[in-house]
Amino acid sequence: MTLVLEVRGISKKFPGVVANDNVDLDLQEGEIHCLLGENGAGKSTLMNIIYGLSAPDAGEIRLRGKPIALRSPKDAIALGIGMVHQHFMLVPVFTVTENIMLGAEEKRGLVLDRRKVSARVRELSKEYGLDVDPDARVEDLPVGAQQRVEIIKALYRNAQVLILDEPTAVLTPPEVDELLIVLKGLIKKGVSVLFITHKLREVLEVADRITVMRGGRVVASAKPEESDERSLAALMVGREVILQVDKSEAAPTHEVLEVKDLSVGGRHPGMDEVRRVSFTVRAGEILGIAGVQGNGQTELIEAITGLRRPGSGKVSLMGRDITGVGARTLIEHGVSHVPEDRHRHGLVLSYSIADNLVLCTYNQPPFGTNGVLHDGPIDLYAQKCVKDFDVRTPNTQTAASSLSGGNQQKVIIARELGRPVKLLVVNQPTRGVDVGSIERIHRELVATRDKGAAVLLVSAELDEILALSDRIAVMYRGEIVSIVPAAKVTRAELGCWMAGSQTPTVESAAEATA
Amino acid sequence: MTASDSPTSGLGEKIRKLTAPWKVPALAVFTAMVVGAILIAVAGGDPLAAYAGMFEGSLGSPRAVAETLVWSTPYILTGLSVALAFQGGLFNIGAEGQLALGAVAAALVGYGLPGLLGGSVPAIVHVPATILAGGVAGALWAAIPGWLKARTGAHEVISTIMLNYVALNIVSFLLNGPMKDPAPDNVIARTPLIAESASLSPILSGFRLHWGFPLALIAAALVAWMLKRTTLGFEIRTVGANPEAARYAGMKVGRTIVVSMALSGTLAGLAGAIEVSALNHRHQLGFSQGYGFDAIAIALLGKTKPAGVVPAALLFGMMRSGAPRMQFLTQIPVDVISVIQALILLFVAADVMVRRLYRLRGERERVVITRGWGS
Amino acid sequence: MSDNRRHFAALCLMVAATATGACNKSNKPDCSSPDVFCVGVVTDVGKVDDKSFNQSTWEGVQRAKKDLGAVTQYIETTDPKDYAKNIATFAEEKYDVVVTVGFALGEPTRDAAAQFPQTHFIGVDQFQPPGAEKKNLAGLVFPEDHAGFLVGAVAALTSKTGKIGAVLATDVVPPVWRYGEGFKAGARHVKPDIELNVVYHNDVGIDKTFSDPEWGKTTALSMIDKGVDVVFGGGGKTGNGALIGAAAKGVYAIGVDTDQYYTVPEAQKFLLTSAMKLLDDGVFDLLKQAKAGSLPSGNVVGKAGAAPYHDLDSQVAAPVKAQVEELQKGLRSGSVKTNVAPTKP
Amino acid sequence: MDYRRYGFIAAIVVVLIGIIVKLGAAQVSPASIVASMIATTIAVATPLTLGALCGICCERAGVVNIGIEGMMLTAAFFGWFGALYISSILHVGPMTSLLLGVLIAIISGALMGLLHALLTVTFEVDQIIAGTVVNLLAMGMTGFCNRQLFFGAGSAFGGQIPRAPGTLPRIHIPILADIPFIGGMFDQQPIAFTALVLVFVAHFVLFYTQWGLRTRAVGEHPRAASAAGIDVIRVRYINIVIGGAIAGLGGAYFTLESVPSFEPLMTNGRGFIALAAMIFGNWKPIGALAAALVFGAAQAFQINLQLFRDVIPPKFTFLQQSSVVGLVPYVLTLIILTGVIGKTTPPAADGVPYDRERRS
Repeated sequence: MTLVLEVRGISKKFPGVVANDNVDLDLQEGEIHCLLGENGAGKSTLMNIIYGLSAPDAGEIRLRGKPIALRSPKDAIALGIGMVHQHFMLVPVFTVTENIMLGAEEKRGLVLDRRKVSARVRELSKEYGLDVDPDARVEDLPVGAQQRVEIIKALYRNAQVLILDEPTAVLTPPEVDELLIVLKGLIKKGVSVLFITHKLREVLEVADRITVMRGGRVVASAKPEESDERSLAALMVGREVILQVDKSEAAPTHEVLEVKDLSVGGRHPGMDEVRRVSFTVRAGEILGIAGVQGNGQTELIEAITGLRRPGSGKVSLMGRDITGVGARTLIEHGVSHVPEDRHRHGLVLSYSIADNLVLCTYNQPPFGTNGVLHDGPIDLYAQKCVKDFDVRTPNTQTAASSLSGGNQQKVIIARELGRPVKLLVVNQPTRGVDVGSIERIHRELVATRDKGAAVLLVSAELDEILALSDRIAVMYRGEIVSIVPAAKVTRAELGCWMAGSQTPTVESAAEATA
Repeated sequence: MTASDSPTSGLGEKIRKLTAPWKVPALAVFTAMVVGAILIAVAGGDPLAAYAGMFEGSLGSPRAVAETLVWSTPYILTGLSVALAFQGGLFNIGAEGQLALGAVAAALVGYGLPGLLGGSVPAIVHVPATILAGGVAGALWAAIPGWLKARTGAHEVISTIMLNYVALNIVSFLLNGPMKDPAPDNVIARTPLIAESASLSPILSGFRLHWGFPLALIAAALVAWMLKRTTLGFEIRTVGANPEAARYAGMKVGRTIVVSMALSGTLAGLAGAIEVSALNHRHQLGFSQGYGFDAIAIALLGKTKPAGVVPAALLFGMMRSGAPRMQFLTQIPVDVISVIQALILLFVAADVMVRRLYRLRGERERVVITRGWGS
Repeated sequence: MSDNRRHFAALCLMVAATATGACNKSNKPDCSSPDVFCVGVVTDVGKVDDKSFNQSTWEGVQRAKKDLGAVTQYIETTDPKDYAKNIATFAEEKYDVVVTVGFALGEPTRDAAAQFPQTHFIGVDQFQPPGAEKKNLAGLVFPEDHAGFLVGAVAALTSKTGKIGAVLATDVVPPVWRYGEGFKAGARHVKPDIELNVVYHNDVGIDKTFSDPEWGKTTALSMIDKGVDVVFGGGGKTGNGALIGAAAKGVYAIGVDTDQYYTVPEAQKFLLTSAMKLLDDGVFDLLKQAKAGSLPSGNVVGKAGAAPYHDLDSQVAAPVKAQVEELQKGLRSGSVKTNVAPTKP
Repeated sequence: MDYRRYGFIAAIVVVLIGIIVKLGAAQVSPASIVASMIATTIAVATPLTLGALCGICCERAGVVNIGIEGMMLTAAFFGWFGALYISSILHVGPMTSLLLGVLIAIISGALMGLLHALLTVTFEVDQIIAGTVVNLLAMGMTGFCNRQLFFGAGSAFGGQIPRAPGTLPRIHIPILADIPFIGGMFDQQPIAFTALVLVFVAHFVLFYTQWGLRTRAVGEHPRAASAAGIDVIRVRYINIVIGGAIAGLGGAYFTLESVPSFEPLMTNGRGFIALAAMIFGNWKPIGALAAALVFGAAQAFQINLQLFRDVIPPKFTFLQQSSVVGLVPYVLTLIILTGVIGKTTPPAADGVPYDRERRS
């Protein structure tokens, strides 16, 4: 086998972070090489460097033995390097053809030759089994199809090296399987693939070789046949990981949240994002909602927490109808919400930790009386929270932006648990968070349950759902296809439901609680 | 010049810490003056004499100082108006129109109220009523783009620009028609003189400096206090920094946007009202023009904080008030002041230029208020 | 760090230099001395290069500099609230005469005349209402209505379509209004059935009213499309635009204020005449009297009239010329009246 | 979706012209009224169209430009000064001087565009602030230069008022220009014609060529464009500079085509109306032209109302005040912004500074 790509001694610093520290990596012709690492391990930075999107501070990249200098993706594309980004690099208002030809346009005279390109797209799509309609507008396509567009885009440019950055995060399990088949087809035709992920299962299934990164460095190389999930996880995190959360049997009592026939509208009229969903959550239990991202979970949560007006149906809290009630009122009635995207929704990054901690309660005594803020009580409270939740920070006046992801998340959890909680709604609580903080956050969620609150947990990580939930509901295309006690379900069953591939066994809420 | 590489002496450290954030604005002003000096020299003038004239004209005598403060008063208020909106994440280009309508409303109450109430009105009632009328008019006018943004997402930059012209046309219509001074010898598009009882008096007789200046300073203090110490200010700043997080935290984002714009408009309206009540005693076409854009420069030079806006407004007031004397002494066209002010805005906004020029270290500060048009 | 120090030192130096500069006043003329005749001009928000009344005034003052050895300076007002301050700047520097330009400065000038009784003032285009005259203030006014009357008559007599038009900057500034009213009166005087089209440009902000030639041109073109074949353009650049529009369409144009044969060369071929007021002469004459210590007070009426026909002299019929001359005599003697009030009622 | 908007626009224009035709029927023939109003409409619309095209160039590449006014003003001044200098000091013929003046105007507009690009693309200054800088600088600089170069003994012309080389000549397209009612469209000056042609060129470039595809990609999703190998910075720079050049041509209209003189601040807010036309036209060249024509028609309407003032019913005389009709462009744009007449969609990345090295 010949070496296609060699990465030697790459370093890259961002203000305050060393993203890549003397990284070495190589890729052989016709192999799938998996790059494994936690969030923030420096994988994406390395890929952006290989693709010419950012310039390394030091180090060298060689292609087929020759050193290459990449000033921009243009150079990388010219050299046969293609990349499928984690966040798709597609122009939503353009058609598939336009997106694919962008930067490598075919022209007839001065005019763009769309017909020629779309014919080539059809060819490619047939050749590699990548089904797309060249004339569709990208914004109208589901994510799976968008990803196929991205792959065709790289193939259209004759990519010999294909980099895939976390390609499976947005896919259902069957779509993942499909993707893996496509990749195996690609390597047979001589394409070399760099596959970036933090999902151990996929790595073991598809990789020819594995490289593990941690804290900006390459910490290990492995072969899939000699590894298992446990050993890879340990390499990734740097210590033995307890995959199990310590928790006792749930002792649920009264009903706290009841959702009945709830539908929530979305971007397209007539296409509800959430469709006739019903379930209950009781005090003292954790209901986990599993499902691939983008199946209506976020909309469901926003409808429950007063951020989005439901189309129809009813939401009750402690027996009181709260359908369409605003967020402020719900907060005052004991609803806490840890949102999915902490930078956009959870925090004001330019604010101090103290200000972020009172973001919901600034207008209540002792923080604010008669419209006037009181710094003393706010700061005292902040110091207590920082201590109780082990937020690692120099002081409470530090800006939230300078904290690590895990500590930022702890600030949000501290804020949401710092007031009397009847219902805690958490969405992707541990995304992009280091393992130490994950453990801490998981303990807090269980403790909240044990204090008698109802907890609604949404996560795309099946492991997290399995580890924390007392009951599990699976969402697929806006519907809840199944609600089961956590103890009675296997990972495989959940995977099937998440893909919508098996006849759903919907149990009524009463049945599940029985 | 960071703290780490200099020996720590208590006081020096403190001073450095206090002055550090103002280094870029100060150097921006300095650089703009230098470029202005080069321009004057190229045009065949004597830059030193020109600046000396400006200095003399703005601070050279008690009267000059008083006149500078007179000029600074509307600058402080409009600067605060823009700065307050900035704090709320809004770009209010409409101070010009809000000021004009504030001035018209103040004039209307100033000359019309006695007739409406059928007799004279005591100054203790009439003066506040006149000034408040201006504030209310500005508030209502500015609330429109706020409401449009909250309701339809229409970007406030474009709607305030449009509303500026709408306001100026309305004012022109009113001053040429319904509100025109009916005095027999009047031909100018202007309102009647306001009643004596509606006039804000000078602080010292013989000088034009009026109580509007301390009012503007009080307004600055109030805005600073409101932003920093009240729940409303907290909401405005939160919506400004991250509207989504504010929404998730249960704040009413739309309402806060309308309130921010209304408060911003109030300040601009007050500027117009004070010009009418304390200085011109009427409104006339051509009065108080061009404050809207200057206010943007002032707000940015003052780092969108009230404590910064006041000195920035004083500086702009000095330039404008010193300009006639500069021209008197050197015959340099007063447009050079506009050039210098534009350059100040340029160097404050593109602080990278200043930092590179003076090799200042430290993180660049991004002044990005508007992200995207949206509509 | 040392770099910063150096820049800081440079800054200090600059400030110091500016400060010392401020104390250095030696190069200023000594206006308080009786031997030095100082004349200061305060303009309206227009500029001294406006090619209109501000500039004409300044030219008169410049003539005083040449012929009378006067020291001359100007200050351009940028905001109406500075009127009084700018006038006071000259008065406090002991200038002998302060010339203020434009109707809008009327009140501030009267106030300043009361405040600085030692200084003489000339208010250009400022009518002094009876009873409000000041001893040391001469209001220089012109019978614009006479000039307008004459050119109105010329227009009406030369029009073939029976439709004439006036594109005027504004009806709120008395001199411009008087031109317009005089124009109408003159036209009707010679041809009672003439069709008159008079359009004013009272736009946002009085300063723009006079400086919108594009509007002037567009409006003139619309008029011409309607059949107008003589266009009177009045009011700074806005009026000039109308002249250019008329010339472009090949119809007669009539200028205003000065003999616009010289100021709008583009319209020369079609410029019939101009309604003139001899502003620079008027200012110069008053300055001469002021230097001699005999500045009159109250209203001083300057000269106004119609400019020569220049290139079109041969096109104007002899009877028309004769009739206009008759009217001019009549206006002077008072036997012909324009019936135009000094200001718009 | 655009048809609804264009229909609305056409309706306004027809109604405005119709009212005047009805009013003036007694005095003037409909054909000459329509022809006259069309001529006025096109003349007024010319700088608005060019300004709006400038805005479209910039904003389609993702850079908001509220500095159109300043770009036009600068170009108006320097084009004027250049033409005067060339004809009166260098003694070049009037036609050549005028054309060179137009060239100078285009270059000075492009230079202001370069300043805007430098501020927004390289220094990542807030784009609204950068536009404000362009405007304020233009106002100050043109005022200052106008004084220094034209007035007083030390000026470029030694204190004399130089004789202007006139304006660009009218081009009369045979046959077409003689069609009744609409012939006026084909009897225009060169910049007006160029503006019309540029609208269709811009439409073609934007939607049918490689450059247009790349420009739109940069304005919609610069990171995607960058990932496709497009140099975002370069595309933005070139578009803004071209936009500035087009605004420069619009500036030349004021001093070299409309009237042979320069006034301080003579663009009189038309750059902002152009901005409104761009939005009204939904960031499309043809839409912007349509919007500019509406605004032009509104002004033609007001001027004609003044001419027919004796026949206007007394109730409506207020309409002849320019301040009433002057509201039209702004109020229409505000209505458009509220989304009542079709949705307005700006480029998605419009106004967002592009940071190449931003993480994720």
